[in-house]
Parts: sequence; structure tokens; C-alpha cells
Amino acid sequence: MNVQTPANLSPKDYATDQEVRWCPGCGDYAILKAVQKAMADIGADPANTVFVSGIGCAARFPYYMETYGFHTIHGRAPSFATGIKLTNPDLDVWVVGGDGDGLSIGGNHTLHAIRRNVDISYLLFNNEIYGLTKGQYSPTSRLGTRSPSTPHGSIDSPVDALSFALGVNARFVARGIDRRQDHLPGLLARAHAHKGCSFVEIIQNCIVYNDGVFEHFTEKAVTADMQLEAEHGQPLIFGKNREKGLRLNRQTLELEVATLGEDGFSEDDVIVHDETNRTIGGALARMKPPDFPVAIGVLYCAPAEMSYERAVLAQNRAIADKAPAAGDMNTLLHRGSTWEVAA
Amino acid sequence: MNVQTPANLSPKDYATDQEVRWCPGCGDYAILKAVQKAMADIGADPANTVFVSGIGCAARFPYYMETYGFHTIHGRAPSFATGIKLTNPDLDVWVVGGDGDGLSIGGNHTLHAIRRNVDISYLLFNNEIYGLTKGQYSPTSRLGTRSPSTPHGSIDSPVDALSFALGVNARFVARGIDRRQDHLPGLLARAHAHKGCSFVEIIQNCIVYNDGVFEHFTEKAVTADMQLEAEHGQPLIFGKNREKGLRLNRQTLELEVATLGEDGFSEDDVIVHDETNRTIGGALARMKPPDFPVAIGVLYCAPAEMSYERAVLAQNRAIADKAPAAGDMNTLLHRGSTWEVAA
Amino acid sequence: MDGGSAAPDESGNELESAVVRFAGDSGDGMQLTGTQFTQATAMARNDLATFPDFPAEIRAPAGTTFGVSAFQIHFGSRTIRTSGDAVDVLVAMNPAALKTNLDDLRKGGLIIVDTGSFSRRNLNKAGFEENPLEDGTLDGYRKLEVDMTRMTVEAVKPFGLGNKDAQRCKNMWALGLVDWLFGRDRTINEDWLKQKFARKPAIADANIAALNAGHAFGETADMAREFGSFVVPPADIQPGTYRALTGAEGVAMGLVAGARLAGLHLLFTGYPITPASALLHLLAPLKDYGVTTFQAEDEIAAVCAAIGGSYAGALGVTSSSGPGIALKTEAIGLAIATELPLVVVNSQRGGPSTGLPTKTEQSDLYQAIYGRNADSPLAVVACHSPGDAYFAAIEACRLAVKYMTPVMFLTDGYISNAAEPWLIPDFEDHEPFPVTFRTDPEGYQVYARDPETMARAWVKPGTPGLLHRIGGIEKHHLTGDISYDADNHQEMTDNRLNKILGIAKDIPAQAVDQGQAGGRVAVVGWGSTYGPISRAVSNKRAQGHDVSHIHIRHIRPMPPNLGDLLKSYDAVIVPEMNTGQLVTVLRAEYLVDAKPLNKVNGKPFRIVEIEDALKAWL
Amino acid sequence: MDGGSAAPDESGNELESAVVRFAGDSGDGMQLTGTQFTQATAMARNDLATFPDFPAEIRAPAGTTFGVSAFQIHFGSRTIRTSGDAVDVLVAMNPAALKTNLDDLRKGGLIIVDTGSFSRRNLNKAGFEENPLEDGTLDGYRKLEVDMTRMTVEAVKPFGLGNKDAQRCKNMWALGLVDWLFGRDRTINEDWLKQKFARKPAIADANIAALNAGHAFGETADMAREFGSFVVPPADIQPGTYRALTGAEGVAMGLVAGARLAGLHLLFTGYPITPASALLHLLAPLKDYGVTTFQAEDEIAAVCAAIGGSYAGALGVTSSSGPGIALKTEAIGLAIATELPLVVVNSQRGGPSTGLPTKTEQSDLYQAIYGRNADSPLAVVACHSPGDAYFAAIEACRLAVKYMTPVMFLTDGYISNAAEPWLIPDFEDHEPFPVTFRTDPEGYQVYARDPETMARAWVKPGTPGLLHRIGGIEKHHLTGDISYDADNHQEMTDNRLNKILGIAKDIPAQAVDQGQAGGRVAVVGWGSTYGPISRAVSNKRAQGHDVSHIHIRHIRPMPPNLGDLLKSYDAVIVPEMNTGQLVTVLRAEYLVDAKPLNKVNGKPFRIVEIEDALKAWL
Ligand SMILES: Cc1ncc(C[n+]2csc(CCOP(=O)(O)OP(=O)(O)O)c2C)c(N)n1
Ligand SMILES: Cc1ncc(C[n+]2csc(CCOP(=O)(O)OP(=O)(O)O)c2C)c(N)n1
Ligand code: SF4
Ligand code: SF4
Ligand SMILES: [Mg+2]
Ligand SMILES: [Mg+2]
Repeated sequence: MNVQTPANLSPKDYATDQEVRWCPGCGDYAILKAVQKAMADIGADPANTVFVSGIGCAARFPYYMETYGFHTIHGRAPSFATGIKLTNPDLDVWVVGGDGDGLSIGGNHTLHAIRRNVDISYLLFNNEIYGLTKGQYSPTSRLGTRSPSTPHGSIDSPVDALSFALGVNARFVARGIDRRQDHLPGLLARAHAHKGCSFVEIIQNCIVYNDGVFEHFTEKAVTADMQLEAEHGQPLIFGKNREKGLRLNRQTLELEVATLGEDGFSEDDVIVHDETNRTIGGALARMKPPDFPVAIGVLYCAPAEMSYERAVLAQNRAIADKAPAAGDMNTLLHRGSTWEVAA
Repeated sequence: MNVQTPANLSPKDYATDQEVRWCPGCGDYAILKAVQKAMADIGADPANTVFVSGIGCAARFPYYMETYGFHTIHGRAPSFATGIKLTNPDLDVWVVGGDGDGLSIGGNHTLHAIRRNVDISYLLFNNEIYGLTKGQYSPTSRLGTRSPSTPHGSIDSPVDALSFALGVNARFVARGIDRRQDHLPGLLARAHAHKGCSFVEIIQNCIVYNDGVFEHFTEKAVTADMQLEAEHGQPLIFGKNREKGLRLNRQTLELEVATLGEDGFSEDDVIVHDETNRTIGGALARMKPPDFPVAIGVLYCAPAEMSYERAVLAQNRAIADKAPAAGDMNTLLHRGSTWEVAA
Repeated sequence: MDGGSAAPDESGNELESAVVRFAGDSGDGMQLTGTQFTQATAMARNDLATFPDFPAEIRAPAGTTFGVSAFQIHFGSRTIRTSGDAVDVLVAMNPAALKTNLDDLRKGGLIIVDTGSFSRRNLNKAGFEENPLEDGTLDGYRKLEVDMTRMTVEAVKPFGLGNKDAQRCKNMWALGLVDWLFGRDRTINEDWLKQKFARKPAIADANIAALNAGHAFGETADMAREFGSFVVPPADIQPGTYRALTGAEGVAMGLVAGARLAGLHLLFTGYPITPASALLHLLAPLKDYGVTTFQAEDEIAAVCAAIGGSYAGALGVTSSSGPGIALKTEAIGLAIATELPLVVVNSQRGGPSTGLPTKTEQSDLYQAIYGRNADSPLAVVACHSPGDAYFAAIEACRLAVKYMTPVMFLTDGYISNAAEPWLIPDFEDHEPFPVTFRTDPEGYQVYARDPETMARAWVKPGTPGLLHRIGGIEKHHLTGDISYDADNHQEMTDNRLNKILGIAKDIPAQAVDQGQAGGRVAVVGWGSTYGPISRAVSNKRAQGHDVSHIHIRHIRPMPPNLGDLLKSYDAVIVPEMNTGQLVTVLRAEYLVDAKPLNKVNGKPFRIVEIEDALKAWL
Repeated sequence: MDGGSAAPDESGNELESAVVRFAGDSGDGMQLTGTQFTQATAMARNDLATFPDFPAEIRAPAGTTFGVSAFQIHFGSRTIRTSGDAVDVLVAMNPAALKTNLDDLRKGGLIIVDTGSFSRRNLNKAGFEENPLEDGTLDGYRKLEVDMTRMTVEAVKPFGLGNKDAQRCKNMWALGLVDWLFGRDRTINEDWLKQKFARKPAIADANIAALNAGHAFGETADMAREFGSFVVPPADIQPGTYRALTGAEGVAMGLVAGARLAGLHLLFTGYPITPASALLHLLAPLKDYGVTTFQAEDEIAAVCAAIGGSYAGALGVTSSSGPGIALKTEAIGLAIATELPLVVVNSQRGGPSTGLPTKTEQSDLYQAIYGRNADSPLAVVACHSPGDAYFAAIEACRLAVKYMTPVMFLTDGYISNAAEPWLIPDFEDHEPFPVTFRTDPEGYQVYARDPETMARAWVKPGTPGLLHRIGGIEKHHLTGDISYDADNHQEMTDNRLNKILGIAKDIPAQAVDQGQAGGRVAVVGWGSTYGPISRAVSNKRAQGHDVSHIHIRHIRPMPPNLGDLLKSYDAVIVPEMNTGQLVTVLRAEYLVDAKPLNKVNGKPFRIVEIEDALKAWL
């Protein structure tokens, strides 16, 4: 180990010497690559960066990042991260976990880290399955998923990670895809730049237990038609020839897809993405094939004045500054009524 | 104890002989009254009704209902309820808990009971405080709440119960108020009628630790102006003289309040409540004073084909019906390859 | 015999000690009254111990038995070790208070009742068919019946309060009377009232008037003749500056002190639960003492945040009671596996499950020692009184940072709420144990151990050149890389165990609290049974019996001399407020035929209970 | 000496027993190969035991050591009790498999390697600098080097498979060879292949061709002369119908049987975790057996749903491994307080924390007995083998419903995955224990107890006239109303404890598995150490030593005769795959100086390890 300076690091400088132990072909490799690229692009200081994870295939992530890393227990990574940030808010803290880790056992911690707005970047690798425990269905698995624990098909409807996040006041919500190396690193850099909890769902193919569940929108051939790249200030247009756009149905107040030039639908009628608008963010998050493309990019971003741990420390400091005998232990021990017993 | 028939029961028939141990003046009394009235209105069979609760002041509820009751542990009531429904779907199961019980420690179980759509009626008594443990702030407490654990004011922003529920696919979302005895029993009857998880937030005043936090919209004098009673098919109008209505801002896609007759705003421009519309439900749930009234009533209701436990049992039955040797234990013991060892 | 023994007689005689209990409705302000009497008593240089007994309900309907709130104080001219077995003077502000507290009054003791509250309605609510003041219920006690309500209302008339506010002063009337009864200087109470109601002078004046009126009643009525006033001479108390200290305060300040002595920031995390919440409430305001508090969404998040804090270089401390500790056990395993410091404070309460949250018990010892999956050794430290809590908490912090290990710290509802006068130590006298974080990359290996303590080095993320990764999967015993190797797992398992066992070298030998090594009977305790065991043993010794008292602070590991010490007695008796937990540990560890003495009714041992049990052995 | 002792010689000699291990890359299909060889061996009427050893990774990169998957089978003409200490025949499909498995091969044992996989690249991946086939690494072993890859590709050419698919048949080639080596009838393997690939006949045919080719290679090559083929005569096996049974299957079917015998629906709840998930997978399809399975959002929700199920009148069962059980402990306390039936299955694995999930350990005994807050007694039952798991699981169900109590059921990763031939019992022979739900309102009191069992009555919600409320706050010992009364709490605490202790009357006296009561040494075990202890003791006894084997199933409470039994030996040795847990319990309970024999490296005891340890005592 030697002392590194953040300048001029390349993606491979963020790789450890550990053998990567995901299944060959797993989407996690692509995400690892994108993260390492994003780190180099950002110029992240490895010594000042911490990857915190729960348990699962995704949660193996820290072992492969040449930064500080804490591979904790199943579902609780956001809580560890909160403790880390409260102790040292200057650390760059990334949380990595799977859909089971973050939305099943860990749903509540995800909820509260988002609600409190702890300044972490939460990367949720969604493969719609429990990889590490060999393929049981997860809370994001689609209805009817056959798995070892649902041999006749699952019957509980899945949760949408981003709608959940928005429902509990997320201030940065984004979606990326393992295969979109052209898009993902930039998205991660945005998440990193956001002060507060940035919640990023990354669609990830589990080649062993859930291969191909995303191919209807991730296959090269359908990318243009089935993915919509939301960009702030740009009209929500997609399609091979950028011929389709989103508009609001005034009746239902829901989004709908229309073809430009048809039925008098012109570019002016297309909704322009405003990432500070919660209604648009929510509607984009909810869009599902086949009727809609899958929205990727930063769907919502509305930073708060201060992240949670900064506000905690600001309050601590304000009180401490006002306290007359700040920090004197004997003063503390003598607080309240005391009396003397003479010899 | 004697055998009761559901016919002709009055609210007091649903009261136990236990002394009610809430603080005098607590909003829980009013809710208890409303629930007992609703039970009588519904004609609920006490023997077929189970109240399940976690821990907290609110969670004392089962002791006061002359039905079956299970006062469990903090935050887990939805999970017990799920087990009960999976075992006997014919029972009417009500879950009662506070904001700490349901959204702090129990947030994840609330989430998954809603997502799965277990056929329970979940009554969340929101007093924005931990009552039973003597007044610490809760995840619904407003920013700046001073409490024993936040003596200098809380700094994490609260979660909105109904937005959370909608974010995780709730199919029945409603809000009531302890003081609205005219409104609450009917709401509860609606929740009961809904097949699937009905999630009801009930605004409840904690007279000891959080007195008056809701008075800006619950005081008699401001009721008409600060509460909006959403009713399916009716325009979203409120105000002492029913002079205010909600309309959509085409620019921001958000709701706004306008006065009828001003700036050409007429009743035709008022949004008509469609409880099957998630966008409207979501927008209503989010409305907060002072700019908006608080929406009460059934904000969203879109029943699924089948509730979770019904679907589970239907699947079980379908498989069992198809199985040739259904239930024969010796067949089970002999499944797979067997071989004979002769004497 | 302890409290209750020194019977006041009619002549205003000197007493060695006395026990007074104030009991009334939750709304009657009995906790304040008791605290104020405690202050005045402490000023009079009596040694003392107090015990508040809250109702389980937040605010039960007025007048009911389950809404009764009581505060007991035991004070004397000798060392006081418990809040007293039997009550000498019972102040009962209403029928319900009389009903629920009479059993504890010593025969011949004095009852002071507010007759103004003995209405038919209140009698009914308390479940009295007849008026106990009239039907002979109180035969065998001395009783002083005063219409305090009326007299208070009279006394405060000049201040123009409404009837309700006027009546609320009656606790001060009662305080005045009891102040008089024991010759207390009530200026301290007056001062406090002035300060408390600084912004409502009318209320302050009214309360002071009530206080004075109660006092005057004692002086002027024929009290002295009929009931006598009592004199409890000052105790032989070490000179110095004192304060009243509850166990919760002791733990809170001990944790702050421990972090300071280690040179660390304190990250205290919790989720409210009775009786543990008190710690969170006490620490939350101490932002000027390098303390950050975090109220998490549940106990699991709390312990994980504390571990995260330790990982990042703070002293992570988390606190709860039994059910909450149960939820933390998985994460504690991670702290054990990653060898990070952590203090877990358990304020024990009655169980199982929700149990009796406001009652005391010491039934989480098994959980502390054994309550985790897998071979998961950690250190366990127990405090035995409010003052001891301060020092024991410092010790827990010391072990956690020195040995890079979780430490389970045991206190209980009784210690947390009880108060005692505390000779305030000088912080400068404490031995510091500053942490040195590793910053030198040269030769760093994540799980390389200090040869003496077997602790691995503590590295703060943010340190250049020491990048590494840790986690809960078994790690190579040096590099810290994931290792599924069989021999390595055996080695790491042994290392984890031996590190904890090695702490035994670094703790004081087990002392004998009273008596000597060897002899007939040793009474062995831990935690809050200290007071009653100590007094019972000293009473028995005073009677000439060969009995010693051993009280164990370090429960895991135990002091190395403990086994031999226990074997030096003919009999070993282990009183516990559980069904027998420490006794199991001692039997397994040392194969001594230690005998349990168990009490699980939510209340501390009475001294006589231990004395009675000892009879069989002496 | 056990497996590994019977050295095959060159002359095709008869062996009493043999140990074969198939090892290869995760993608090589070693588990299937092993299972198929097991089937053929069982048909040949050998007794046998198997043990699969999966890699921790789902699919590690091909060729790496951490991606090696192995399957071991021990079979013989006598009773087989373990999967074997030392390997007689090792099939190594690649260099990594050779690397990680060679240590376990007995000196003089036979290695069969696929030379086709010994490319430079694969050697590198396995961490070999030199080719071990050439550098003398294998000196002292007998080796058979075959280019299985090439020969397989040749054999399957007619079926037009792609190269990859063709190569994937090489495990069947290896199976054919080993079938030949031990004279197995391979029709059963052929039948299985036909069935498995019914929809892909080309694949089926290719695999069968490979199987036959491997077999033919044995027959035609000069194999018989050079290496001998072995004959393991049929064991003296009880006649009847057999199946292979893994521990997970044993538990799963035992639970279904237990619920059936109680006349109840089974609600099985879990959250995936290795190695417990197997139970969920096995039970999920059994919808035609009155089984509902529920995959909850976490372990806490799972246990709560199971308790909810029991409350509503089903048999609630929840399952996990150590870290997940830790999360369930708070809720188990509620089941104890409300006295509802519940079975908690713990499939133990290596710890602490995440530990070694795919390795075995029996280190959750403390957690099972003591791992809860407060005085929270429950019953603990442990199974010791796959077949025993079935009966022990039924026993756990019986105790849960009869005594209205949670029962902790302990199994472990070794038992779960290991397989043995199982004489299928006739379900009609099992004694039913039907539950009677209370329906009579007359005189019903929620906590009134059956005088014999001390169990309270079980009432299903939905029953008219029996409306009541229960919960975790302490309850009146008869009415079930909330009670903060001191004496009541003592009574209920005693009741809870005595109910569990009373189970001792209802369980069989502790038997001596081998040997007799009294004597020199007793080896006392529980759980999966059964096999190695049993064989070690029988070996020692065969050598004339006075040593007995006692194996404990009922761990809480223990059989009443156990204390006297243990005291009847000069020495008591307790081998455990932990740092000494049962031994602590025995010492505390009976004050016998039981000595630990511990092994915590993720692997079962080898027989010789126990034999060696016994030397000091015999
Ligand atoms: C307390 C606990 N419960 C269960 C497990 C077992 N477990 C490990 S990872 C995992 C889920 C993996 O799914 P996911 O989080 O989606 O990650 P993936 O493997 O798909 O990347 C489970 C259930 C555990 N390690 N700890
Ligand atoms: C595991 C556990 N943690 C903590 C507690 C303590 N506790 C009891 S109720 C409660 C919160 C009460 O707040 P809420 O749910 O809002 O109910 P309220 O009393 O306000 O009606 C807490 C923290 C507990 N009983 N169990
Ligand atoms: S199991 Fe799935 S998610 Fe896990 S490493 Fe393999 S391919 Fe990736
Ligand atoms: S503390 Fe608050 S919520 Fe609880 S009973 Fe009293 S008033 Fe009601
Ligand atoms: Mg996943
Ligand atoms: Mg609340």
C-alpha cells in the first residue's frame, strides 16, 4: 500500500488486487467498470472515499474498490453509513446493495436515510432477484416469477424503487442500466455531486438466476425505443428517429406517449424535463413497458439547504459555541445542585 | 363472556370491561369511539374480528375492543396480521399503531403489507410524537420539534404517511381526524369494505406531549377552510362558503387553490375527485397548510383483483386440486427415487 | 435490620435512619416533592438513597390505583445502601395511594393522609368499599389525618389562583410538613420554587406559601406532642462537594468521561425505550461535550450507526433495554468479527417480551454473555449503583477501545432511577487512555495484533496509504482478505476468544466487599443487588456471623482469582433478580455448588429477604 | 479407523468400505455426478453417507480454487456413520480441484485426473507453478491420468453437439469409469439421464454415450490389472423401501408430518439464508400437503407471521440460520409470554456475523438456550443426522403444541446437505397428537393451565364466546388481564419456567448409545457430531476400551436421568464444533467436570481426531 494523491488517477487505479468473484457475465462487472470510471472522472480521493455495503452479490462491491470499504450485514448499510457521516462528514460515502438488501430486509433503513437526507450516494443494483442466496424472488420481481421459493409463480406485486424513494421525500432520484456504459458514469458523477442522499437504481442483469428479464428494454436493438433519457431542460423525446414524445393527458393527469407529427402533436407539446419537479419525476419513475419506455437519467433533483449530518453538526457547533464552559468535564460533573460537606 | 350474534349490536357492545388507560383528553378516545361506532354500523361480528397492534399508546387499542385482540411487539403488527390472514382469511383483521410503530421501527413491515396487498385495515394514529415513551420526536414530527431527544429542535424532515403508502403501491389510502366524529366512522366503514390493504392515517392529538400541533386545521373555527373532504365524483371544493377549489397548474403540473369566481375560475375548472386516479390521490395526500387545506376522506382506492392471502390460498388450492395423491403422507415420504432392500 | 428498624417514638427521638415515601396521583407531583425532600436531606448531611416508582401508564385517569406515583427516600446517619425495606412515614395524597402503598408501611409507622381527597368517588376508584380511615384498616399504624386540600387552598388564597391551580400546591404543603417533621431547612426548596416559576411569580409565591403553611402546621398544631418530630443526625460523610446522582446520570457522565479519556468524539445512538431513554435525554443536550446523539428509526439502525461511528473513528455507544438489545445482537456480531470498539448499554427491565417496562429486573445477563449466534465473545461489565455507574461506564469505554471489542454494559431500571448523594470526583484524577489511530502505512496488516492486548490497529477512513476493506465474512488472520480456509477460521475463532479472555490480566483482582477470603458463606452478587446484599451481610456480621459479600463488576471475563476465592467458602449464595443466571455461569466456570436466591417480582430485594435466606446457611 | 482405512489393493479385492470424492469446477456438474453414483451405490445395498461441499461463490470464474465444487460419498458393507475421514479415490476434473482436495486423499489413495484440463492457463488459475502431474507432487499416491475431455468429445461426436455441450458430458464419462471401478449397475444413471433430458434427446444420448465410454474405458484399458477394481459387498441392511434423504429433506418432511399428526395446517415462514433456504425450497411446492409458505421481507417479519399463524390456529414454523435467528429473538420472547406454539428451526453455519455461510458449525447452542432478553425459557431439540431430523422435527412439533411453547430446533449445514439411505417409515405407525382447540366458553380463563402440562388453552379467533386479548405485557395468571402486580409477576415467571422444566417428564430417559451406564469415559455429544463420535467410540470399544457414547436430543429440558448418568463415569468428554457450549451447560447443571473437545474450522470432526483425543483418557 502506498500513499496516493487523487490527481491523475485512471479507472484502474480504483481497482483492488482482489479476484472479482461474480459469475462470469454478471451485470455487476459493468457497474464496477462504470463506477471506477466515474471515480476517475470525478478525481475522487481513494483515501477519502468509503464504500459501504450490506450482503448480497452486489454487496461484494467494496472488495473491488481501492478505497476504504465496509462490507456489513444484510440490509443495514445505510445505518452504518449514517454513523460514518455523523462522525466524519467529509468522507465521500457510497452505499451499494441489491434489491433484496435495500428494499426487502433493509427497506426501512433505506427509507430513513432518504428521509433524513444523509449525504450518501446509494446505488441499488436491481436484478429483481436474490442472487447470492441462489435465486429466490425479491420485492422487485415481477408477478408470476418462478423461483425456488415460488415454484408456482410469485403472487405479490413488486415495488418500484424510485416511486418508493420519491414517496419518502427523496431529493435525488435517478436510474441507470448496467449495459449503458455511455450513460452510467455521468449519472454516477451527478449522484456524487448532489449534496444529500442521492438514490440511484441501476438495472442489473443476473445472468444465472434471472437472465434476460430486462432485455425488452436493454437489448441494443430496442434501446432507442424503450429507453427514455431524461435530461433537465430537454423535451422528453425518444425513439429511433426521436419521433416519440411524452405529453400530459389532461383528462387522466397521467403521461402518455404520442408520435410527433401525428394528430397535431408537435415538439412544443412535449413535456420538457424539469428535474426539480416532483410530479414529473414521479410520473417518469412509474413508466413501465410495454406502453412506456423506461426512463433513465436524473429523474428528480431538488437539493435541500443542508444534508442531515451537516445540519446535525451545525447545530452541535452552534450550541457548543454558545456554551460558556464548553467541554470542561468538571463543570459537567457539577451541573445542577451541589452542596459542600465540610471536613 | 357469552356468545354474541352480530345482529343489532350497538357501539357499546364493542367495548370491553377494561379501564381505558389513556391520558384524559387524548385523541385516542375519540378514535376508539369512532371505531366502535363503525363496527356497529358495519354490523361486525366480534368473534370474527381481530385487532392486532404493536406497542405504543395507540397500540393499547385492542384491550378496549370486545373482539379478539393481539397486542404484539413494537413495529411488527402487520407481520402478525399477515400470518393471521394467511391462516384464516375469513377473519376481519384490523391493525392499529402509532406513527412510531408504523413508520419508524415498523416502516418496512408497513411497506410490505401494503405492497403485498394483505387484506387488512391499517389504522395509523398519527400524533407526530412518541407518546408512550414520553414524548420523543417521531418520523412524522415537523422540523424543529423540541423533544427530550431533540432539545434544540429536530433537523430531519418528516415523512408523509400517505405519500409513502402511495409510493409503495397502496390501493386504498385515506385520512381521517380524531375530532371528526361525523366523518371518521364512515371512512372506517369504507376501509373495512375495501378488499386488500386499506391504509388510513388518523390525525390524533396527544394532549400531553404534542398538544395542539394540528389545531391549525382541526380547530372548529378553521375546519371548513383548512380541511378538504375528498369525495369520489365530487369537485374538490372547500371553504366556509365552499368558495375555494383545486385546479391543476398546467405549468408546474401541481395543484393550486383558486377562488371560485375570481380570475374566471368557475366550478367547471375544479378538479373532480376520482379516487381511482393515482396522480390526484398523490397530489391530495401531499397538500399541506398553510398554502393548502389538508385532504381528508378516501384519497385513492383502486382494488386489485384479489388480495394477497386470497391469491396465496387460491394458488394453494389450484395446486392441491391438481395433485393426484393430494395429502397422502406416505406418498410424500416416497417421493423421488426409492429402492427396495429385500429381506 | 435496615430502614424501618429505627422506630420513631413519641419523644422526638434521634433515629439512625428513616424511610419516607410520598405517594399520590400521577398529577400530584410526588416525584418533585420527593426530589425536593431529598435535596433538603442531603443538605442536612444525611447519607441517603432514593427510589421513584412511576406508574406504567403515561397518565392514568386520576384517582385510580394504576395511576399512583410514589417516591421513596431512605436517609440516615450511617451509610445508606438501599432505598429501604419498610416505610417509616407514608404520605398518602389520596385513597389509591393509601391502597397501593400501605403494605410496605412498617407496623407502627406513621401515615399522613390528605382527608380532603377521601371522597366517595375517590374511594370507589381506589376500590375501597369502606373508608379505610374509619373501618379499622389502619389499626396498628399511627395516623395523621389532615385536610391538606382545604388547608392548601386557604394558604394560597392571597395569590388569586384558580381552584385547580391552588389545589396543585398541596404537594408543597405536604413537603413543608415533612420538612418540619425531620427538622429540614426548607430554604433550598424555596429557592428551587423561585427558580422554577421565575416567570410565574404568583405560582411561585403560592407554592412557597403552601410549603410554609405545611411547616407551620407541624410547629403549631399539637404535632410535636402527639407524633414527635424526628432527628436524624448527620452521617459521617467524606468531606467534599456533593450532588444527587441517578444511575442514568452516572452512566451518561461516565460515557462522556470515557470518550474524553480516550480522546474521542462520542457518537451515542438509541431508539426510545423505557427505562433506557433517560440516557438519550441526558446526552442529547451535551453538544458542547463532543457528544453527537442520534435517535435512529429502530434499535438495529442505532447499533449499526454506532458501529459506523466507531469505524470512522468515534467511540460508538448504543443503548436500549432487553427487547431492543435482542434486536441488536446480529450487528454486535459484526462488531465482534470486525473487531471494532462499541459499548452497548442495557438498562434492564422486567420481562419477558414487553413484560413490565417500568419495573426492574436483572434478567438480561444470559443475553449479555451468550445471546448471540456463533462463538461471539465480548466483554461484559455491570454497575451496581448510581455512583458506581459512572466509574463502570468509564471502564467499559476503556476496554472497548483498548481491546477493539464490543462491551456489554449492564445497568437496570432500579439503578437508573435511584438517586444517591455523590462525592463529585475531580476529572483530572482519572487515568486517561488515549487512543492512537494507526497512520503509518509501513507494514500495516488489517488483522495483525498488538502482542499484549491482541487488538488489531484502529485506522480511520480518510487516512492516506492505509486503504483497506473489512466485513463480517471470515478474514485472513493477518491480511484481512476474505478467507474460507479451515485452519484460518480456527485461528481467528481462537484469537477472538483469547483476546477477550486476556482482558482478565488487565482488571483488578476480585475484592471481598465485606468479610474476608475463606469462611462459611459468601454472598455473591452483581448489579443492583449491591445495596440489599451489602446491608444484609453487614447486619449478619454485626450479629457475629461468618458471612462475606463479593460483588462482581467484570462478568466477562471474570477476575482470575475469582474461582479460588469462591472455593474458599463453605457455601456460596447468589441472590439475583432473575431465575438464576450468574449462578449458572459461576457453576459452569468454577464447578462450585453456588446456590441461587431468586426474586422476580419487579422489585429490588428487601434486606430481610436476604437475611432470612442466609439463616439456612449460618 | 473409518473410511480411508480399507486400502484398495491391486487385486480387485473386497473392501469393507470406501470413500470417493468427485471434485471439479462449479460448472463441471460434480454434485449431479456424486448423486448419481450415490444412487447406484444405494441400489447395490451398501450403507452410505454423503457430503457435498459447495463453493461459497455462486459461480466463481472457471478454473479458480474458490470455484471448486466437491461431492464425497462413503459407502460400505457395514453401518456407515460419517462421510469419511480420508478419501480413497479422488476424481479431480481440473488442477484447482486437485489443489484443494489433495490434502484429504489418503496416502496410497487413487487419483483420477482429467489431463485434458491441465492447460498452462488452468494451472496458473489454480496457483500451480509447475504441473503437479509431473513435478512429484503426487508421489506416494496412485494416479490414473486420462484425457477425459478428449475422450468425451470423441464419444459424443455422433450426436452433433457443439464443442461446449460435448465437453459438458465429461462428468458422465467420469461417472462411467467410477461405476465400473466399483462394479455399479449404471442402468439407474441411464434412466435418470433419459428422464432429465426427456425433451432434449440428443443431449440425453450424448451423456449416455459418455457414461458408457467411461465404463468401457475401465473395462478395456489395462485398468483392472494396473489399478484393480473394487468390490464392496452389500451391507447387512434392514429390509424395506429406501430413499436417499438429506437433512433438509428430513426436517421438511418431519415438519409436514408433525403438523399432520397435530391435525393442523402448517404455516412455514422464512427469509432466504444459507443453508436454511433449502427448507423453504422444499416446502414451497407442498401446497397439496396443507402447507403454506411465506417468504417474508426479513427474518423478523417471518417469525412474527409464524406466531400470527399459531395465534390463528395453524402450526407456525419459522426457519433461518444464526444471524437470522438473532433477529427473531425479540419476537420469540412474545411467543413465550403469550404461550403460543412455535417451532424455530436453526440451520447452523460458521460464524460469527456473516462468517462462513457455506461451512458447518454448531455454535448456536448458547443462542438457542440463553439468547433472549429476560427469563425466557423454551424447549430446545437437536437432531443428529438426516434420518433423525425427520423424527426430531416431529418431536419439536409435538412439544410446541402440547406445551404451548416455542421450540428451538437445531440442525446444521452438515446435516442439511448430507444424505443417507433412509428406511422409509410408514406414516400410519406414528403416534398422532391431535390438538383440541378450546371452544367451550364455560369457565374459560385465558391463562388457566392444564394441570398436567401447565399449558394454557388454545383458542382460535373466530370462536364465538371466547373473545379475549393477549399480548407481551405481563398478564394476570388466570384472567390474562394486564397485571403489574409483583406477586403475579413472580408467579408467572415461575409458571413459564416450570412448564418448560415439566417437559422433562414427557421425554425419554437419556439412553446410552454405545456402552453402558457407568465406567471410565463417556463421550457426550449433540447434533451432527453423532457420526464421528459414534464411529470413534465403536473403534475404541473394538480395541477393548471402556468408553461409552451418549448423544443428547433434548437439550432443554434435559432428560431427568442425565445428571446421574454423567456422574457414573470417571470422565466426560464433550466434542463440539464450537468453543465449548454444551459442555458449559452440563457443568452448570450437574457440576460434573465435563471436558471440552472443540473444533471450529468449518468442518465436521474427523474420527481420528476424536480417537486421538480419547487416548488421553483411556
Ligand atoms: C440477516 C440475514 N438474512 C439473510 C441473509 C442471506 N442473504 C444474503 S444476500 C441475500 C439477498 C441477496 O439479494 P440482493 O440483495 O438482491 O443482492 P444480489 O445477490 O441479488 O446482488 C440474502 C437473503 C443474510 N446474509 N443475513
Ligand atoms: C423493540 C422496542 N423498542 C422500543 C420500544 C419502546 N417504545 C414503545 S412505544 C414506542 C413509540 C411510541 O410511539 P408511537 O408508535 O407513535 O405511539 P404513540 O405512543 O404515540 O401512540 C417506543 C419507542 C419497545 N416497546 N420495543
Ligand atoms: S448470482 Fe447473479 S447477481 Fe450474483 S454474481 Fe451471479 S450473475 Fe451476478
Ligand atoms: S401520552 Fe399522548 S398519545 Fe399517549 S395516551 Fe397520553 S395523550 Fe394519548
Ligand atoms: Mg438482487
Ligand atoms: Mg405517536
